[in-house]
Amino acid sequence: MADAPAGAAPAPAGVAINSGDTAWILISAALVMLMTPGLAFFYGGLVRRKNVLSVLMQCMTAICIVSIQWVLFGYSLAFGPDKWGGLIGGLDWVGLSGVGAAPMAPYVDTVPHSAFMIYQMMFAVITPALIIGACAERMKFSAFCIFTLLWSTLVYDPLAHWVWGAGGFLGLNGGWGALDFAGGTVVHISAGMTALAAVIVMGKRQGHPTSISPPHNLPLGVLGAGLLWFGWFGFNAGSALHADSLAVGAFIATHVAAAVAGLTWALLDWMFHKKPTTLGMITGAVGGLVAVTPGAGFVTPMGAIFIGLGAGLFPWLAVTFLKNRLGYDDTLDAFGVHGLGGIWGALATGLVACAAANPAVNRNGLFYGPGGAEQLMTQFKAVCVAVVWSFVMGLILFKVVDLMVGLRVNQHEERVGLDLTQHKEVGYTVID
Amino acid sequence: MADAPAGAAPAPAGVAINSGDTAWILISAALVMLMTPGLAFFYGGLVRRKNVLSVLMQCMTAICIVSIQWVLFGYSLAFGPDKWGGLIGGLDWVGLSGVGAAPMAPYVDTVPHSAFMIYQMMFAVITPALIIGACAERMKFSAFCIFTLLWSTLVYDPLAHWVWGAGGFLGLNGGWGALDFAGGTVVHISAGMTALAAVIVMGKRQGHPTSISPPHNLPLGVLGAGLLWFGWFGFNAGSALHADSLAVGAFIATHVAAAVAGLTWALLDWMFHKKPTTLGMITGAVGGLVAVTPGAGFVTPMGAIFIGLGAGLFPWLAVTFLKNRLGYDDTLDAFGVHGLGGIWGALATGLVACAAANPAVNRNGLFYGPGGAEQLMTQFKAVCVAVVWSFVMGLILFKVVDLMVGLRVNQHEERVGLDLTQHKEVGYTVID
Amino acid sequence: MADAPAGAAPAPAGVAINSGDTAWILISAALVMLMTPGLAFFYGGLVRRKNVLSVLMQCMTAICIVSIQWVLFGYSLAFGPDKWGGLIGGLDWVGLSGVGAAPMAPYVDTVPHSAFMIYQMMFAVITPALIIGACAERMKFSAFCIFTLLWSTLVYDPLAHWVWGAGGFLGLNGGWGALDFAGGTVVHISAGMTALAAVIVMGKRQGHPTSISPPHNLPLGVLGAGLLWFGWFGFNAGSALHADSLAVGAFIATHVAAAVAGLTWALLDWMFHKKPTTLGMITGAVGGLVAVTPGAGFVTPMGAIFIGLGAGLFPWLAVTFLKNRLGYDDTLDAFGVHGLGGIWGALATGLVACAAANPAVNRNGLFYGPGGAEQLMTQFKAVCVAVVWSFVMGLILFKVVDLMVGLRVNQHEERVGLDLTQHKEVGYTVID
Amino acid sequence: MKYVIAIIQPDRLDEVLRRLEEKEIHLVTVTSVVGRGRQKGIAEVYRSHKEAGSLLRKTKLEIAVNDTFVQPTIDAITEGGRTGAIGDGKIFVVDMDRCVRIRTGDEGPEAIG
Amino acid sequence: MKYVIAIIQPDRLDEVLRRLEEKEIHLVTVTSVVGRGRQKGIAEVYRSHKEAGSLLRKTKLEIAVNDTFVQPTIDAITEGGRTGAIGDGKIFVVDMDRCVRIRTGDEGPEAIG
Amino acid sequence: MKYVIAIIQPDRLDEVLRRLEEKEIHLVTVTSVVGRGRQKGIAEVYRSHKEAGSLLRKTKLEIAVNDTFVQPTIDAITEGGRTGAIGDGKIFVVDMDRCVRIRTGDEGPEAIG
Ligand SMILES: Nc1ncnc2c1ncn2[C@@H]1O[C@H](COP(=O)(O)OP(=O)(O)O)[C@@H](O)[C@H]1O
Ligand SMILES: Nc1ncnc2c1ncn2[C@@H]1O[C@H](COP(=O)(O)OP(=O)(O)O)[C@@H](O)[C@H]1O
Ligand SMILES: Nc1ncnc2c1ncn2[C@@H]1O[C@H](COP(=O)(O)OP(=O)(O)O)[C@@H](O)[C@H]1O
Repeated sequence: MADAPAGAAPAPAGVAINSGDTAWILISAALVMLMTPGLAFFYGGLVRRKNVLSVLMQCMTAICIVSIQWVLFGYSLAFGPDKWGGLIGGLDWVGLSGVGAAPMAPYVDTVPHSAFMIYQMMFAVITPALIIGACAERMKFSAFCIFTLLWSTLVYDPLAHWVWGAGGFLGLNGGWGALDFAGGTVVHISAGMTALAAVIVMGKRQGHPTSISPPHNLPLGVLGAGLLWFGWFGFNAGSALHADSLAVGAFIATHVAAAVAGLTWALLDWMFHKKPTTLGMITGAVGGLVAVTPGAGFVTPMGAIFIGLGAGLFPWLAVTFLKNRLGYDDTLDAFGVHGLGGIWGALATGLVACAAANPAVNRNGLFYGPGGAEQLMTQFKAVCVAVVWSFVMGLILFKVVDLMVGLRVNQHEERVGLDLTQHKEVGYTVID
Repeated sequence: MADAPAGAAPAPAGVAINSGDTAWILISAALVMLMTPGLAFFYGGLVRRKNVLSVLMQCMTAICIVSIQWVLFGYSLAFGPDKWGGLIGGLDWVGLSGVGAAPMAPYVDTVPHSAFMIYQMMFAVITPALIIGACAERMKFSAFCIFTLLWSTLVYDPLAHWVWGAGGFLGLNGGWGALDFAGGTVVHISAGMTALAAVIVMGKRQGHPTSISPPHNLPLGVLGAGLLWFGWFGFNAGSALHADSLAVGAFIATHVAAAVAGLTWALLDWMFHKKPTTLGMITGAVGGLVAVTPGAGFVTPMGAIFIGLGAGLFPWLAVTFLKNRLGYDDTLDAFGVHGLGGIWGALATGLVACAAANPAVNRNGLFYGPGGAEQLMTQFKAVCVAVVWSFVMGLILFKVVDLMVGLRVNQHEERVGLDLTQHKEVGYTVID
Repeated sequence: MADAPAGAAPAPAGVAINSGDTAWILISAALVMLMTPGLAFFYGGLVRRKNVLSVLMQCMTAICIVSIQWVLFGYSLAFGPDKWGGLIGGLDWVGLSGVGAAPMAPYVDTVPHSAFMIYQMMFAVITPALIIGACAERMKFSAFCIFTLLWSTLVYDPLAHWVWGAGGFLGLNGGWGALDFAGGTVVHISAGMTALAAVIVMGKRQGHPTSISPPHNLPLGVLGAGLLWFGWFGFNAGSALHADSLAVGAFIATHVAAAVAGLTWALLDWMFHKKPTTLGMITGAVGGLVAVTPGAGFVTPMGAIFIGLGAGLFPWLAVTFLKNRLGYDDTLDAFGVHGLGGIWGALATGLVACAAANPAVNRNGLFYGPGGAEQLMTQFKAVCVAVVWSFVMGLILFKVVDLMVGLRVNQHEERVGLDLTQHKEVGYTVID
Repeated sequence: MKYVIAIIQPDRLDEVLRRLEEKEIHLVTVTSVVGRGRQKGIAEVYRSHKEAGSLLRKTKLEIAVNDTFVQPTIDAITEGGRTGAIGDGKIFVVDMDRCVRIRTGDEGPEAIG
Repeated sequence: MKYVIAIIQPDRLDEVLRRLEEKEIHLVTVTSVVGRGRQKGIAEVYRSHKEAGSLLRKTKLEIAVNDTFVQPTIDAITEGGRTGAIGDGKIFVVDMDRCVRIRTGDEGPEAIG
Repeated sequence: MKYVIAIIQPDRLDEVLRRLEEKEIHLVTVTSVVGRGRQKGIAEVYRSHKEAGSLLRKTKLEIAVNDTFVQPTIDAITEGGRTGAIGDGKIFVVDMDRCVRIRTGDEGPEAIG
């Protein structure tokens, strides 16, 4: 067996591995890994009883497929030495060869390169899982598997390279200088826009919208939201890649934005539907976590509050008005929450990012005076690239997979439920 | 926007931020944050099906409201530069201005001040959430929101200042020297005593005690207990504010006390009810976690066992005899477990605290010979202050809120359930 | 009270406590602690509605009983100064006396001895809990308690000493040199083989195999699997006992093996049962986590993929063919998954361990050329010792407990369910 | 012999069972159901989507009785189940031909109790 | 008075309720049941263990109506519940002696509605 | 035509269904219920609070059959459901006027099967 030592031999003399930073990256990686099961429960609790397992299964499958893809070639495509002027990573790190114990500039300077790789893997895993929210209750499992592998390789890996990769043309490592601290563009906009493509290609569920019964197990959904919130600290604060004041700032911004957005949605429900809803609050909180992701490390707590307000408002507007107006069937609002939340967050970063929060910010956001317009424009351009890329590629890939194996289960299978027809299981026993 | 950089610019030269300690505080903050959803499931699993969401919603709402309050002014009131001789913190840190990347004596010396702030926020969040246990199944949501904001500001923040604030008159920072390592007094006694006030002001649920059906979903309750136990390591061991042997000691004491108390309750059930119950064991374990909180960093494993025994016994006695004797309706025994558990723990700390466990203890507990009586007396005085303060203020605030919007839902709403009447949702579908 | 300061006075001058490593061990200990509740849900979701609490209760009880046993004498037996040439630890550390703040060679060099003790406690806790899977739905609670205490003391503690204890005759600390990074032999083989003894001694459940209804709550099972996966990072990566590149390597191997094994099982189901099942995927993933445990710190990602493949295949074969062939009733396949998975993992370590992954490996596995055969043989011998020891001792102890109080509930109790008959509770309300 | 079916408010169950006890009617079978009736249900809202005809939780009792016990049964249920508010439910009585006790196999009126 | 019992496909419930509404039949009691019928269920598989006769989720409606309403009720259910595929279910009608409204205590045909 | 209602022990369900199969009675509707009967339930305890009359889990079968099938149905249930212990349950038979198959709309005895 010829293969690469990951986390191998002690770092070359002279390079110091910082134990505190390493502990922080590892626990952050574990937290982000937990987010995908968390997402599974968040989504699974909201679908109908007969489809709960299909959602859980798809999320767990995303973990398996993407993790293996990442080890074999995904990481190399996303973060490997740049090819073709910032378009894609090379194949030098295929099979993780050369991804070892020594830090690797420009990614990490105090932790093993392999730690950065596994931490990033968890991001690659959850992104396609987010899309499940749009396709839930009607997508064939085989189609999901093929789509996930293709999408990770052809959509996520390049985009990650553009924004975070050394030499990527969008990001801070020698690109346009778009700010995306923890993945607002790479993770949420891309997943959200592909979700929009999904609902367009797949169409509505039978009985939508009048005869779809409500969330079958909201407490399960709340559990999912709780685990997502918990894991998001690893997602955002971990992205500082050091256990330092920057990580602390990102941690604070993350929590504050989530709290504000959750409360905002609850209040909007209170005003428009007479009562604040639990589902609304957790949906808002998740929206806040999404929206603060790109700016987490660049904003002050006040900036986070501002981001949280919009993160509660815009997705709420989309779900309340836009959705009915356009009449699309985004089962779990993957587009409404992740797509719009991500776009808002990326733009808002251009408004409230400031050097006071993070000296690395060399152009303050618009609200912080001169230069802001410029940064805002950069953010806008990066958003456009991500939106177009992920939406168009999403359309194409869904079409391709549809031709290959068909995207949707047949009417009868949809009626009986995906758990039984796709997995020969049921979530809960009725008689026992 | 004029606002404060939290976790901003690198710490001033000369001040060293320790990455290991910072990683520890951040993960501890995340763990404590997870406790509130954990509490939601612990409580939510024990109520009736028709009220499960109301409990989850109130817990999530506590996170949102208190987090925002903390950022805006709560932290400043609790930990800001002392005003009026130890009574309250000043407004210097309103909006977190000045709460930055540099350590802040006497609170933290090796991690950013902002890390201490966010860590403490999670304590402020869970405390009012604990009170929900007493009001569950009958409190208006609007009343809960108002009460939570008032109580955090007028009861919790001052008490936190007295015990932990620089110059607080009860604590170690220039006060009487009462020992409260992680919040037995500030968190559990205050919540538990206010819970007692709640049951007095609100009265019983309809049908109490004969026709209240049992916990609708005990496995959910066990999940909550498990998450609480897990999060409590951040609560107690994190309170060492360094990743050092003190944190380890607190970690050990926490786990041991929980195990002993859980087993104690189970054995008491076995003796008095012929069988050991699952609910009894997890209730006992939570009681043990509560009771060890004030002493976690000051006791040996043997001391923790001693605390755990009492933590299993006293709440059990309260729930088994006192409750029926007095006939109050403390829905989820917030008073029985947190109030009494907290009082026992605070006093027991005066018995088993010892310098052998923590050199910072300058007066050993009573069991460790001379000087103990003195420390025990200090603990006793501090407990009295906390008991009176939180009980009286609780009574007053509940009355005030009752006059403002009314505390209880009407009879019909209580019959139909709070999920539907307060939130227009149901937890689980029956037909789907 | 005469007792030992755990996590006491600052480490003696000259000995440096590393905060990063300490933070990592503590969070790892918390993660491993969470695995037992996780296991409870994994198991609890798969039994019938009427027995869910009995499984949760047994798991929580294992935490309580073993934690106390560990503090009082268990730790000393397992890791105390060697007695009788590597057979058992002495009583020097009874009550944790002398288990303090200073590091302790050969176990830990940069963290407090007490941290190592509490971390190891969590391993001792989960091991007997794993056995529950074989006895579920028919074992008396009293029998479980007695058995757990006896088994931990007489089977686990000695075995842990042999493999990990200073001077233990199997391990690296002056023994045969068998590689067991995080407990494949000590934890999984021992639990799995004792599980086999259990099914032999206890016999089948009524109605097995035709009229046993399916998992009553698969989402709960998935939650358990998710928490196990999350916690396993602490289990394996924490076993590096430093936050360094070795921990990172173990972290990567753990995740990769789980992903591969989960996918493998799903694909096998797809081929043989026409559809991939959710239960199959999570079972496979757990099998992968089990199998990679002994080798986590010694293998490359490619090695982990290899281990994962076998971890999906062998337990699947056992559950699909062996089980029906032999007709035993291993309720939750504790033997099939943990026993066989553990054996495969221990042997596979002898195939793919390599110095490239960990310089501490002084004899590469078979696939890495010369010397491999030797290491493989050592692994084989160690496996044999563990298999025989835990199986035979398991048989004996079950017989003993059977004579003492009887192992099985009576037919009527089994029909009505263990929740009601052993704990006077029910998991979920039907009417409420 | 009659087969009595009653739909009541879930929170009246304990009271109704108590009253039945008093009248020596010990054997009952209870089911959790949902019902649409006069009672205006509250329209549930999920992410701003209003659920149309929300069905309300009710509890269904089934009691097989000998003819002499029909009236007492009805009385017990009405007394125990009445709150006076819309949604209290109904009692339906259908005729029953046979009744068999599985344990013993014996049949007819004596098998009912 | 008649007591109508119908077993339908769970996902036809909304449609059936709508049709009943149209025909002024507002009061219904609904239960979640499982059934074994002509419809071949899918054999579930758990860790390679095949579950034998898996019962399928169905929904049960119970409607007490006056004689004139029997046919409309049956029509509404058949129209709303029919998919044409095996598994659509059945309607059973039994005779009902008495009907009592718990809230008011009044009895007979007028108590039904 | 008759409508047979049986209350059995949950763990006897499989056996009863098997016996029914043997007697060519394939169509059944099953509901999860709780019941109060002769069988003394175990009093549940939660935080030292004893639950009063705890209802026990039972399983309810409903089978519409043509008159010739009534006895076989009863036999199958009694044979399959009997454990001899208190709690085995009861079988109730009521008369049925009409039976309609939703899928086809055809009615009467042939619609039953
Ligand atoms: N004719 C009926 N057929 C079936 N179920 C009925 C009928 N009438 C009432 N119910 C049941 O009784 C419940 C209460 O009836 P409702 O009309 O709301 O109150 P009330 O009986 O006090 O007028 C309904 O939700 C329904 O489940
Ligand atoms: N004779 C019967 N007795 C009781 N339930 C029946 C009977 N016939 C049908 N059912 C119920 O109706 C459901 C659908 O019946 P099935 O035979 O599968 O479809 P169809 O009625 O279209 O032929 C069954 O699952 C069962 O619950
Ligand atoms: N007269 C009845 N009416 C309604 N349900 C009954 C009646 N008799 C028995 N049952 C149901 O049958 C179950 C078993 O009855 P029980 O008296 O406990 O045992 P057995 O029938 O063996 O005497 C009860 O729990 C109840 O659900």
